[in-house]
Amino acid sequence: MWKKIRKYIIPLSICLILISTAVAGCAEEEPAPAPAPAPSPAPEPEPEPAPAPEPEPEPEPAGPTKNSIVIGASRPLSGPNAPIGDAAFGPIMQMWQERVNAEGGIYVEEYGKKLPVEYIIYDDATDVGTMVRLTEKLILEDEVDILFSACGTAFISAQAPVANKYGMVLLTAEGGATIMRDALYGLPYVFISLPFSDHYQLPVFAEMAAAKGAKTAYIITIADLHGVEYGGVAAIEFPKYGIEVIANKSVPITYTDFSLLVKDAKAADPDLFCVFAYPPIIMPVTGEMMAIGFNPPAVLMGPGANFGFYGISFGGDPMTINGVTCFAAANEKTSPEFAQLYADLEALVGWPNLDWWGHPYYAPLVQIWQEAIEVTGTLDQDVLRDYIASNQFDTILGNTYFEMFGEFGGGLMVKDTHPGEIGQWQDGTVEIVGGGDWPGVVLTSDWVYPKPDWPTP
Amino acid sequence: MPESIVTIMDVAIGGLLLGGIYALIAMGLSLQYGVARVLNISHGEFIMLGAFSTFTLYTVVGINPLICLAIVGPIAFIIGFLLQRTLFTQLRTSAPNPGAFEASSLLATFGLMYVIQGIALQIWGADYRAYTYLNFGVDLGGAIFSANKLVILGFAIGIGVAFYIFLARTHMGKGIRSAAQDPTTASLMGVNINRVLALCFGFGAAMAGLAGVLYSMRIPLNPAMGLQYTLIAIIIIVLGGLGSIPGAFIGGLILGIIGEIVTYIDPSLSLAAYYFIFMLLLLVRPKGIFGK
Amino acid sequence: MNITRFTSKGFLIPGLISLVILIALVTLPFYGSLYNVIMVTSILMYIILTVSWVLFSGPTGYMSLATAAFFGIGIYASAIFLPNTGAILPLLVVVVIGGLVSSLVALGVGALTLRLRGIYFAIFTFGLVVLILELGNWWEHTVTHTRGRFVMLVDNDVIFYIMLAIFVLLMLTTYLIRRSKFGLAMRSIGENEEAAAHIGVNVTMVKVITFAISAFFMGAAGVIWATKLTYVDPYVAFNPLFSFMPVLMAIFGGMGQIYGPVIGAVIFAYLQEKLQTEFPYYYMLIFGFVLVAAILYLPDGLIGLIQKLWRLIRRWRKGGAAKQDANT
Amino acid sequence: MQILEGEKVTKYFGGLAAVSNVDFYVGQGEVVGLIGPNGAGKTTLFNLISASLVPKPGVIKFKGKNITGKKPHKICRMGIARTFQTVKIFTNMPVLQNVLAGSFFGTSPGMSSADAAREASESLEFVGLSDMAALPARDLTLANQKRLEVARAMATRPELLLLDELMAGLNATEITEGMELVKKIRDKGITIVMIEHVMKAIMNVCDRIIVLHHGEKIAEGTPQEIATSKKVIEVYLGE
Repeated sequence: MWKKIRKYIIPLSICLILISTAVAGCAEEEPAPAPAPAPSPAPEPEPEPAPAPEPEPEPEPAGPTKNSIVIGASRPLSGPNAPIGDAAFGPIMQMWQERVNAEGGIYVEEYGKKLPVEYIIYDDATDVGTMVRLTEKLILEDEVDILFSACGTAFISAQAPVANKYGMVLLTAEGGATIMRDALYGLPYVFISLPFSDHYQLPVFAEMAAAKGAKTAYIITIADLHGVEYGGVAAIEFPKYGIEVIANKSVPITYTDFSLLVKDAKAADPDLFCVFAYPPIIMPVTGEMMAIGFNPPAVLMGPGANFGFYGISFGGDPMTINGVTCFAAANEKTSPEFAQLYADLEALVGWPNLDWWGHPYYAPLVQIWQEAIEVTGTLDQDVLRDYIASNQFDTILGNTYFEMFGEFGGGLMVKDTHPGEIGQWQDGTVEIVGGGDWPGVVLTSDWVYPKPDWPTP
Repeated sequence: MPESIVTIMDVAIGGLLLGGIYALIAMGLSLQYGVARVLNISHGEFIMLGAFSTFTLYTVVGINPLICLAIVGPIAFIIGFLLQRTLFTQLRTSAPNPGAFEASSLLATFGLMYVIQGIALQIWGADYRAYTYLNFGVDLGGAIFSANKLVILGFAIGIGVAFYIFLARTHMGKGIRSAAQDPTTASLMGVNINRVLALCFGFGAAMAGLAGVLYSMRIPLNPAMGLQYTLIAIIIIVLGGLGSIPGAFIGGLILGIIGEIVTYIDPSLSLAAYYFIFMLLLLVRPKGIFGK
Repeated sequence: MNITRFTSKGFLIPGLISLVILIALVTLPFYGSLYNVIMVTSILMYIILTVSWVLFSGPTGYMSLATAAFFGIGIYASAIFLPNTGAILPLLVVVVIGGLVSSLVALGVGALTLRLRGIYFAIFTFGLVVLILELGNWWEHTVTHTRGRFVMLVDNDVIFYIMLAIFVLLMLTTYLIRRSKFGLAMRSIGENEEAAAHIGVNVTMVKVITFAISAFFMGAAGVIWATKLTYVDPYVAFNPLFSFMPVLMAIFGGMGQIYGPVIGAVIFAYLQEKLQTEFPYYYMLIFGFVLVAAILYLPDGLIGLIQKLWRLIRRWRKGGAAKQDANT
Repeated sequence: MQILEGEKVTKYFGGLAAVSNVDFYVGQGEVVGLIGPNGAGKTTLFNLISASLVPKPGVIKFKGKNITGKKPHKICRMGIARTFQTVKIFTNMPVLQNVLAGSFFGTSPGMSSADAAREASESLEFVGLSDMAALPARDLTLANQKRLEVARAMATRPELLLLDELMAGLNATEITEGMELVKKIRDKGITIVMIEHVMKAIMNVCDRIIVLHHGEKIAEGTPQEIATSKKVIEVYLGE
């Protein structure tokens, strides 16, 4: 019997699954259960594979007839970065495409009509080399009009020079680091949106904590660019406000058992406990803290604590993590626009996995693109670049613009645009509790210091 | 003085508990490699499947994770059993020699890893998911440990001992042991080799599934999480001697304790230390601690 | 040093085909689109990794998973000597340095791991990748405090030509080794190491030297690949996937012939790109199934399939001829 | 003159002495038989001579030179060749290449490819496999595979040849042919040590016989002496 099964079942099942996935891949759009508002006009995720076979390396559209604005992105749809790629910038892009197309597209003057948005997404499988190649494919082969950002600090660090080389405007999303700011002087086409470490996050936090009387900090970082970045900047910024860094420990990216480290931190009895790492680390650390009852006055975690899933991961009740501090810019209370954004995102994703740090900065990116195209009336990258570099935009954040680095450099979204820097989990949502003293800031609650106790099980 | 004792307790018991987790992860792989000769790169994917199933059963259906053990284990067993009966038997019968089979099965499991991850991506999406269960402290003579860790160690020991008795005492267990030593002779002696191998692979998959159920209480889940556990399991089974269940168990405990000691000194070197010790051991004693 | 007499059969046609392919490749930037050049560069990278993997692991039967380590060393050499702030050394010199450092590491590792066989060797070499990755991380984190490194941009055509040069050099080396006394020694080790030693093959030396030669090409390819990545940190450089890819590609293509791994790498890389772009949400699933199916149904790789088809055609043609003779 | 000498050669595996305190010698041009029950340590002694294993303690001398601790390939190039109990030919290579590998690497100093090729063909001719030179080695019968192994060993131009159970598994005709082959090799002036269970072959071919039992040498002498030795008969028939 088994012989027959072997002979027929294996090839049959392989063929069946291959065919079904291929069919599904062609027919279905996105696995996410999106309650599509209107009959979406172009649900095809991949249009013709090679729309323009003629070897024209220049991304100049030039032709008088153009039927769509092509947007391209190389995103981690599989591999370790997929969770972030799926949850952060991804839904914003998808929502925008649907909304724009429901209105018939974006009006582009040089073509004299509204052009719908066509969206090409590739899977870089969380490999930098693949991401770079696919980015080049988007630029050269698919001749995209808008290049959307890759996901992860290392990835945008690699994508920025490449996009810049081809003269493609790149508004980056998930990630940012001081090395990128240093490089910005030579990257005129690159605009960084997400705030990072010394870009007002840690200084603001240190000032807040010092005002409450915090004196010591215990830091755990992940052993990659993100961890080195935040650990290093904290070691510089905290002492400026009289906070002593009593430990700065780094853990490998795949490490999962934190019992001993958390105990070590508990024994050190710090005022601030900072974990600069991703969810696979911050979540077990949080669990361990609850288990052994380590409850320092302030707990700062990220990225990951700024995501909705963090809140509902500990026994399903977001109240469990009351008082945990994270990086966050805006929430539902910041403005009605944000309330709408979060409601839309939740409806699209299907569960309350909101990102209070990233979404406030990714949502304006698509607005900036749209405004730049509508006002300049062109898809020419140089014109668009100059427009974005020299104008202020009215976005969900309010007045939004970039600080330009040098005469021939790229931009970094200025602090005055930030509605907040530091968030805290309070009663099931992230309240914005800290920002610098600049005009855009909208705090939605006071910082609870010391942090309330973990609930007793 | 008492503080240093507590620290030693923390390191020692912490290491033991961590070792329990590792042992649980490694025993299944040891069985699959030791008897069925399949170095299963997709082992971690079974852990991932077990963990995700538990997540869904617990958060959606509301089934207690400990009861999930009884659901996930048999299902994983059946999947493993069928895989061995179909895919790996096919590879085994068509391979010209055992070495070629080891190579081709290794690569097949690499493909399987992609397939299982791909399926998980379709079912659960790429997001992180997590829940916690039994996450409260238990005081062991001054050192506090979370309860779910103790439960995991308990199950690791329980499953290990039960399986050891099964191997030593039952007829089927003897068949498995003789197949592990010499498949040809075993089949000559009337052991249905195909069934024994399928059972072993099934048991291995079931153990991975159970490890996933238990471990899901502690860690966030995502479809790409499996490979790191496969790698740790490979280190352990080489440490313990390929194919030795007690070796895998003790190897897991040793690695756990080493891990905690290194973490105590410098956590950033913990993984490097695993690999360093592992490679050193390979050079000094290539057959592992318990290998023959 | 030459035993061509015993292995050269039909030298002319393969030689001509190689020449035509080479000319097509050299002139590619003149007729192909820029993306074609980029894509071919990346395929060449995969070919180099696969062929240099086969160079050692094919005949000797030692499954090395250290490819990612040697490749990564090259990438890191590039990050150190070719930063975006200005090259410290000329590109070509760095290519050689990357190759040399890789082969030095390979010499050391090879000398250490001689006693390991089969799966132990495979696991050890894989451990090497992770160990270097973790130590690199630790070094960057605690010693140099480096937050990733930017590599200078290099013109796509230059990258392509250097990659092509490494590829041609590698193919020539492989060809010469296969036909030389050295290749015979390697094959005899792969067939039976003990017997090889007892007929006078210096088993240790042959293995270590081949391992080092194959690592040289991996490292050199890494150097040039880093200029495409533009950003390097240990996780980017030492991606364990690059340990498995060459093995899969080689087996997919078939290792019996010199062109098997090449075809395997080309088709594999192309398939990967197609799936990632055409079916981005199903890439893993389909890729996995193709892999499993290939291992199940192409035991001798694509080359085996081609040879089988070729034999079938010949038999069919012969059969036709025989029928005319009314015999069989 | 003695071509090979062993003094107090010993080898332990774990706590077990596989070869214990064996003194032996082999004269130039002799054919020496090595016999003993299974597990007596015969193959281990071969492995020690050919440097697969290193004796501890003990010294082995070849042509008066101490060769203990040398690498197998060095030993081979010095002039000691061997065959294996279970045939270890290069199954996926053509027959000729098997032998060619021997003439290429086993001779000291190394040969040019033309010389090596000639040497290889001569060796094949010598064992009578010339017709099968182009076949893959795995297609040969067991008897021919054993011949091939002998040819490969001969191609290394040995002065001393160690034959490990050349006749095992062969039928009566093949055994007779095998004995002829051994005599032919001896006639070329090559010294031979052979492990054998086929008594007919041993008694016919050997000049002298060494008997091992439980790792120890229990008897040594001409075939007649051994055949009548009480101790040897006890070992083989007793217990």
